[in-house]
Amino acid sequence: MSTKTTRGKGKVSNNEEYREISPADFFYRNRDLAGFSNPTRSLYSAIRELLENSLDACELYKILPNIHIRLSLEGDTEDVKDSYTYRIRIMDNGSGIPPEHIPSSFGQILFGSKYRLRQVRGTFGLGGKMAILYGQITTNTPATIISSVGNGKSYEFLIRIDILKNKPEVLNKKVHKNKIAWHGTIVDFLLDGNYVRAMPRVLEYLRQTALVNPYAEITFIDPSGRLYKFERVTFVMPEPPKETLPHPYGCDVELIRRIISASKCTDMLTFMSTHFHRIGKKTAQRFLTYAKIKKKTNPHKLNSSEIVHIVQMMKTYGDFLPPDASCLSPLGKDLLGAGIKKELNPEFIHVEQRKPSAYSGFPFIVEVGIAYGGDIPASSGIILYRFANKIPLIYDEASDISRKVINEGINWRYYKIAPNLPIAIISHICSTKVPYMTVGKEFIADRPEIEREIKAAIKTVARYMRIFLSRKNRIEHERKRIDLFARYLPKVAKFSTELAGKKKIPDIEPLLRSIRRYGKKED
Amino acid sequence: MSTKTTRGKGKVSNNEEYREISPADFFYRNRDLAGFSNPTRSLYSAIRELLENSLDACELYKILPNIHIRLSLEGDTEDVKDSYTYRIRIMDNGSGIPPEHIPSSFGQILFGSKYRLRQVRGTFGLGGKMAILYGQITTNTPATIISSVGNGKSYEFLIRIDILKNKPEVLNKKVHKNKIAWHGTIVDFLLDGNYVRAMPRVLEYLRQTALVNPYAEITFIDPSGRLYKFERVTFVMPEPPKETLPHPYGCDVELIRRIISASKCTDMLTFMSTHFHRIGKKTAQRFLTYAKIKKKTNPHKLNSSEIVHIVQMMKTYGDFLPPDASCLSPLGKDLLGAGIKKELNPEFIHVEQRKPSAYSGFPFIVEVGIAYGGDIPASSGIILYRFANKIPLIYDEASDISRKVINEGINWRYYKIAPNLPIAIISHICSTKVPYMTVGKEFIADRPEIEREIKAAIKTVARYMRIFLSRKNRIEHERKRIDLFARYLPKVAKFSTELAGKKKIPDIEPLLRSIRRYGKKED
Amino acid sequence: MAKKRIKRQSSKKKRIKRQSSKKKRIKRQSMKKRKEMTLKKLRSFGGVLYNQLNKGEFPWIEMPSRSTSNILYDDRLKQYILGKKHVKRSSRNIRHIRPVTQLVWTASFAYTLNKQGKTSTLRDIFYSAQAFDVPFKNQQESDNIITDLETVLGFAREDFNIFPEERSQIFGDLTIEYTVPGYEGNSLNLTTHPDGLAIGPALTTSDFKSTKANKIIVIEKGAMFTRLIEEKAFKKFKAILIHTAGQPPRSTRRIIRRLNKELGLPVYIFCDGDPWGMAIAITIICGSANAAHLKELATPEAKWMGLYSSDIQKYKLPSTKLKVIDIKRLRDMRKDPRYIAKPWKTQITHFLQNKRKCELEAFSRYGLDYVVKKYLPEKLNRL
Amino acid sequence: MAKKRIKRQSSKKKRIKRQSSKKKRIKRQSMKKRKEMTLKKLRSFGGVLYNQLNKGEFPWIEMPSRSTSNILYDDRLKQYILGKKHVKRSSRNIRHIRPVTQLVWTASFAYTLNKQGKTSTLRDIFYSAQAFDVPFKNQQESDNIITDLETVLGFAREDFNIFPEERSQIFGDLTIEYTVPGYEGNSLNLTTHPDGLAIGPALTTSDFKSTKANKIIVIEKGAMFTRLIEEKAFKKFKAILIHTAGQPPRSTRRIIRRLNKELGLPVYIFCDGDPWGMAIAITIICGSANAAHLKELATPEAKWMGLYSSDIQKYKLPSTKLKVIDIKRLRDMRKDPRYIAKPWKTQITHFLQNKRKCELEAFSRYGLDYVVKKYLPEKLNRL
Repeated sequence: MSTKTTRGKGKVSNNEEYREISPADFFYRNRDLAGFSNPTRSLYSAIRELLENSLDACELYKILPNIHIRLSLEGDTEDVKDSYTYRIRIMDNGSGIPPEHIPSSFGQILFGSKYRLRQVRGTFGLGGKMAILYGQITTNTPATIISSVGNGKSYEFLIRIDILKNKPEVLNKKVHKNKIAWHGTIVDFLLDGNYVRAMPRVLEYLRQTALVNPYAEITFIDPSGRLYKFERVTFVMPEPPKETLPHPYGCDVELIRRIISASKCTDMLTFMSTHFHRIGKKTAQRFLTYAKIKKKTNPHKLNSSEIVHIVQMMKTYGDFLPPDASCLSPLGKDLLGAGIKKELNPEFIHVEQRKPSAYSGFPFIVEVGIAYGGDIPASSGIILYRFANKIPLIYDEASDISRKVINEGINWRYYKIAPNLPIAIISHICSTKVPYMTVGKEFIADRPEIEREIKAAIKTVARYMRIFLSRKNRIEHERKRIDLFARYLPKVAKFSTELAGKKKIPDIEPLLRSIRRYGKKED
Repeated sequence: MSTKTTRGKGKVSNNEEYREISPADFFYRNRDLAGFSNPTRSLYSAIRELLENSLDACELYKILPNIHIRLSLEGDTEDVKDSYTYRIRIMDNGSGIPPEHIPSSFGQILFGSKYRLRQVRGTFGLGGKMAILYGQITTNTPATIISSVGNGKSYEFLIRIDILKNKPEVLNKKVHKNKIAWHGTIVDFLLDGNYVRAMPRVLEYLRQTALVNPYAEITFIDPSGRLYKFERVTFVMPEPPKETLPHPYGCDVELIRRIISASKCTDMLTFMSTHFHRIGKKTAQRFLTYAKIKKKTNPHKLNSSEIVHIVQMMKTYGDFLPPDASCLSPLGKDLLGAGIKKELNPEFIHVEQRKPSAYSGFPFIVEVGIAYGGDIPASSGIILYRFANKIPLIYDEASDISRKVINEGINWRYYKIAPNLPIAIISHICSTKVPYMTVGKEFIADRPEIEREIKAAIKTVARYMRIFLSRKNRIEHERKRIDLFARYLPKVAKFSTELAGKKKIPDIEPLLRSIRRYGKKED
Repeated sequence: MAKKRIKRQSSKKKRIKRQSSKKKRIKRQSMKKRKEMTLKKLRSFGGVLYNQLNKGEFPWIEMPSRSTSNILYDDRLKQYILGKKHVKRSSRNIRHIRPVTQLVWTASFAYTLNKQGKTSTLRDIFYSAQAFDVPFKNQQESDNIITDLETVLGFAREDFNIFPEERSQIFGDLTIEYTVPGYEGNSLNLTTHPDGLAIGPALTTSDFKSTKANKIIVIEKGAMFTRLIEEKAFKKFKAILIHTAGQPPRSTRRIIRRLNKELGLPVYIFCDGDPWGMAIAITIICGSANAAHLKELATPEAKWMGLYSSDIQKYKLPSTKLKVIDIKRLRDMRKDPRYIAKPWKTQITHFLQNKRKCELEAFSRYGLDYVVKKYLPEKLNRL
Repeated sequence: MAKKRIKRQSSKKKRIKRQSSKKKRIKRQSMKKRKEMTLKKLRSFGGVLYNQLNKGEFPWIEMPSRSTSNILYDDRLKQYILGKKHVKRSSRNIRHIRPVTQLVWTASFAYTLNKQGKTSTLRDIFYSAQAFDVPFKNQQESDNIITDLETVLGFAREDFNIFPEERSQIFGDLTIEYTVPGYEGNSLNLTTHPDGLAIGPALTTSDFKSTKANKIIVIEKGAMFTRLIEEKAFKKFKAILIHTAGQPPRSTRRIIRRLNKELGLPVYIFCDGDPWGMAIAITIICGSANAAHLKELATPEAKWMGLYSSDIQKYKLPSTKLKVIDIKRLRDMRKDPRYIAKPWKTQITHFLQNKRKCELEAFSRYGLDYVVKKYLPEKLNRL
């Protein structure tokens, strides 16, 4: 350990090297932030991110998803190693991507169609590219993308990512004829990973994905050639999510500035009623009065402190309508129920969808199902399946808001639900912005607004469970009741006859008959 | 719910809007990933990130840090609100920043001096800019940066971040004379937050920072004007961390490609022995033989599969020297001990530094201290203070590797450490790359190599704790022992005399004397 | 050998003779008469149910409620009694059909027992029921039905020849005459066996003939009972000694009452110096809430002799700290109407201040005869 | 003698006369002689320590080790005994100074007790020690020191007049003669009190004079004991009945052994049909590991009469399922050398197959006299 230190003043020879790095470079260096930390986890994340992109690509256009995933081993497999090289190929029947956007959509980080206010699975627009980037840095091979929007042609690109520049390099491009008007996208590339270790999580992920996407057909062929097929249960699909305007509660100064600079409005009244969610002329007028802003003010001439003032007023004004959930695409009671039935085969099921609600200006809807019996095992707690925007959340259940509500927020005895009953709860949150705690999309933060909705939903389904359980008990009860009288009344007659020293035992048949007739009213 | 869905083939009208967003825009949209989710947390994160930057700026040049932080309320404070506007001002005596780099260093995301292989606090080069960005979007005001490298001038910039372009906008620039040759940086800007709620965490963070940076002097003036001063305990500083070359175990294809393209070497032997950590001529030669690559091969002419081959060989070759930790800057036993003494005032303390080790090619050093008594409260478990690269980790202790080792990896009974003793363990991990699980730098992943080192370190300090505790007990014991004989031996004499029917009680004084002399050897 | 025996026996003879001269008058109560009344009651209970059935009614029973709210403390009787609230158990009610059946069976079983002059334990009842297909879930249930029968008929289970397991013992100069089959008319003096005699069905149903004792000392612990026999305390204090073995069974409480009433002897109760010892004493004196439906168990004239909390201090007895549960019990006692008079009230306060408790065996600290030579004389003198 | 008694208890006279004609020869062992030996042993123990001290040595004691590894099963004696391993306790050792002091004190206390002809309970010892400033931490510690004293001297604590609390009772045609002070030479026939007589210090130290019985029946449960008295089983089977109240105290085991050895009467043990009942029977027959240091507690000739697992099936007795702990106990028994012979081995296997257990009270199912009329005659016939 040295003892000399610079303490005083004087020139410091700053020999630091300052530089800019590209987003691709940043995520290349810190890929564990996005779930690509080791061969096992990276393989799981790659499959997951690609599948979610494919589902989004179908759903936004109301196409019943048919998705095929194939994972196959490449090269030697003799040695026992930490990781092997696999070829992953995923094909969907989604909307396809216009040819001019294909290279960037797969070869440029922070490029895509996902940066809009609507409910999609991928929130960060990162995952698919991270999978390809990870394949490239582990195998140094390019990726093949084939896509068509369903017109006469399909396009095939061979690309690699220039990480330093964050740009796609197109190594080859082909145009194929597409007579059958196929639409969709195929992604095909090599990556290192360890399927043997990743398998349980991959399969659980696919199983639960099928549960909340019962209108999707997903096939998966694993490296040993085994086929897993998750069949479509329904042809009904929820409405595709729509894009929405920002709600005033969720606005900050930067957003207002952006809206102003893109706006063609020249007065505040028009401006307010054009660019915000749930603000019409009337609300705009009332708000401007509240905020003491003149209707005629030109938004383009607002100065800094005026913009700050507007944002503050937006947060404190109490009379905006809450966000409208028309932009959301929940599963709905029937679809969620169908999914649960298919996966858990329960004896009883009840699903509830809450009315839309909002946090920080983002609308959300909570759907909760409860199921009893069937394939659900009896366990000491309640089994929980968590979903957000139709993707299953597998990891870190203990930190999740739904688990917290189940364990701490509900008095289960009130619902006559004892431990060790075969009960599962399925919770689904959909929102234009799900408040994940990590880029890995593993668990949901405990926002009070969301907690309140989940609790209300669980209480409702628990009530139905109580009704089911008590009806189940009642039938059993009535049978036992009649048996009881038939067994004991003759004995009362016998013993009291003996005790009284009489000979003839009284006739109790009329009494027993009356029990059968009026019994139910007696208890 | 709609029932019509597109199932067949045919053109899909893909009306998606594809776009690129800047890194600043990405983190603006997803700021909760970096710890800026709500007013309380954001204020805490801002203070933390700025302080860590300041400490880095001093330490890299072996300057004893003097850091002043002032937080003051701006504007009205009458209403009870979720958040208030504060002015934050932080001044350090670090190296300062050359004027040409000042705007980008504070106004451009993914720009900076941190993207190098060496031990620094900030790992992602994001935090300081996120604080300024958060201030800007909540208050719409620019930030003031004043900096000097200690020559005759200091530079003052008024900047704001153009988020869409991820570029700094310089609104004003001044050059001041700096006769006293002051060096350092001042950052001053407004942001919304809630100090009342953030206070406990802010203070705990500062206290623990002082513990592992005992050579730093940190003052903090809170919005009520209260001064918290964390005094310097020592003038000894650890050696500044040095930059290091990549270790072959940690290389991937992308990295090799980058090194090749920047390299002037024309043969593989020179190439290998120039650009990698712990590879000299001999090791390079042996490795090339192992990998079946000719020495004379020109690295610039390697094709894709040859590069992949080299990476695979690097991972499987067993004879590279482990990473050298000269690039690391641990605290050392004395400094860590001084910090613990100052903060916990313990009755006993022992600190261990492990030898350098490595995971995935990144060197790391584990330092662990154990302390007993003093200000440490007796609690049912062992109190843990966690640090990584000299920053305290406050949140998510339950998920952290050190807590896991303490709770599951150590048989405390073997060390005679029972529950409810006033014991604290301090763990410090330093590395050129700390494997954080989140951008928020809250907890460390359970890499087996790190787990092994922490366990070994804790076992060592626990052994010293056992020695201390048993010595403490032994003194007490010896006193009790002599008392015991003095009490009971006369009784043995009395009762046996009575029982035997004798009159005269035997003289036991010689026996009691012998106990005092030879006693210790007897037990 | 025979000769020797004669000599020895003759020495005993004199002692007995000497005792006889001072024998007390005994207010004799015929056990036989009581038995007859019991049988009559049982028969008429059967008759009531039989008539209900014959009228086409679901058989029902009415009896005083034993719920907490109906258990009242009778300040005049100095014991718990049942209030006026009654409960009806109808076999029409799904919850009552089983207990009503069990109650009738228990009555008919008790009738048979008495007819045959046999006794039965509570556990026997539990098992016997199985043969008649009126099984009890557990012994708690059968015990409870027996209490119901007591409440309905106003007789104690001992009257039906149903006894708990014996634990209590007696020793002292009392001559009894058995009424049990095979021993009818036999007499026995209770000093005969110095280890003590079990208080079982035979003793409980015997008539008291004569005694030379002038008091009863009731002792919680076996060690103290043996000590007092060994130290000849029964002679010194002219006392009949009764060992309750903790909380006394009801048959023992009845014997104590009978000794007090029939022989007119004062009763002194000697227990551990803690709230549980006090509870034993008060149960003997005032009865318990559990047996509020029965009148002939309490001995209101009996006196609590110790250990007082103040004795622990005065005699410097080895003591241990009161536990939380002890303190809780003492606090509850302050609300209990049975403890409002002296010395209870003062001692409860003393316990709570002194915070120590003490067992009877603690007297051993000062030698085995200390309790007889010092404590008992002083205490009896003061009471 | 006969004459005098006739006057007092004329009805009893005839019965005793009838009995007398068939009275057995008794191998009498003088209790007095035994007392003297005990006192001598205690004195010489004090002498040993005294001499050690006089020689300037730290007093020490050597005795057979009671550690598990030194407890051996003697196949010839059919009981547990201690092996050859000895332990030394030296007062020089910090861990032994306290126990050695306590041991000497206990010996001197026992000596005083015996000299004065008094008895003491285990708990009394615990308290008495306090006056001498050799306090025990708890009663477990004082009990353990008393066992040490037994081991050192080879006498049982009852020989030192230290008794546990009494629980066991006896009933039957046996005439005893007391040796306790105040009763020396008094005789008593044990049919005198039909509730049973406590087996306490007085009975334990009495001499056996005469009996007309030809067997001993040892019974685990009080209810069955009362039942057998009531049903005149003692007459029908000519049996002395002993009620152990669960696992018998050692004084009771000694009485059983003495009855067997001195009167030459066969002993039959009648327990619940479960592993715990079997454990009671085997303890009476072979002794327990805990008392391996004492020889005169076991009665190897005694026979286990029931309940067998096969009886539960054969007599269709109400039974309950074996619990996990029962099964564990049975499995442990298979490794215990005391259980290798018939009927133990067969019954253990039967229990494990049948998986049911049964209490003695279960006989009540078939009426109160079933056990006397049916089970006992059949069983005694077969043994």
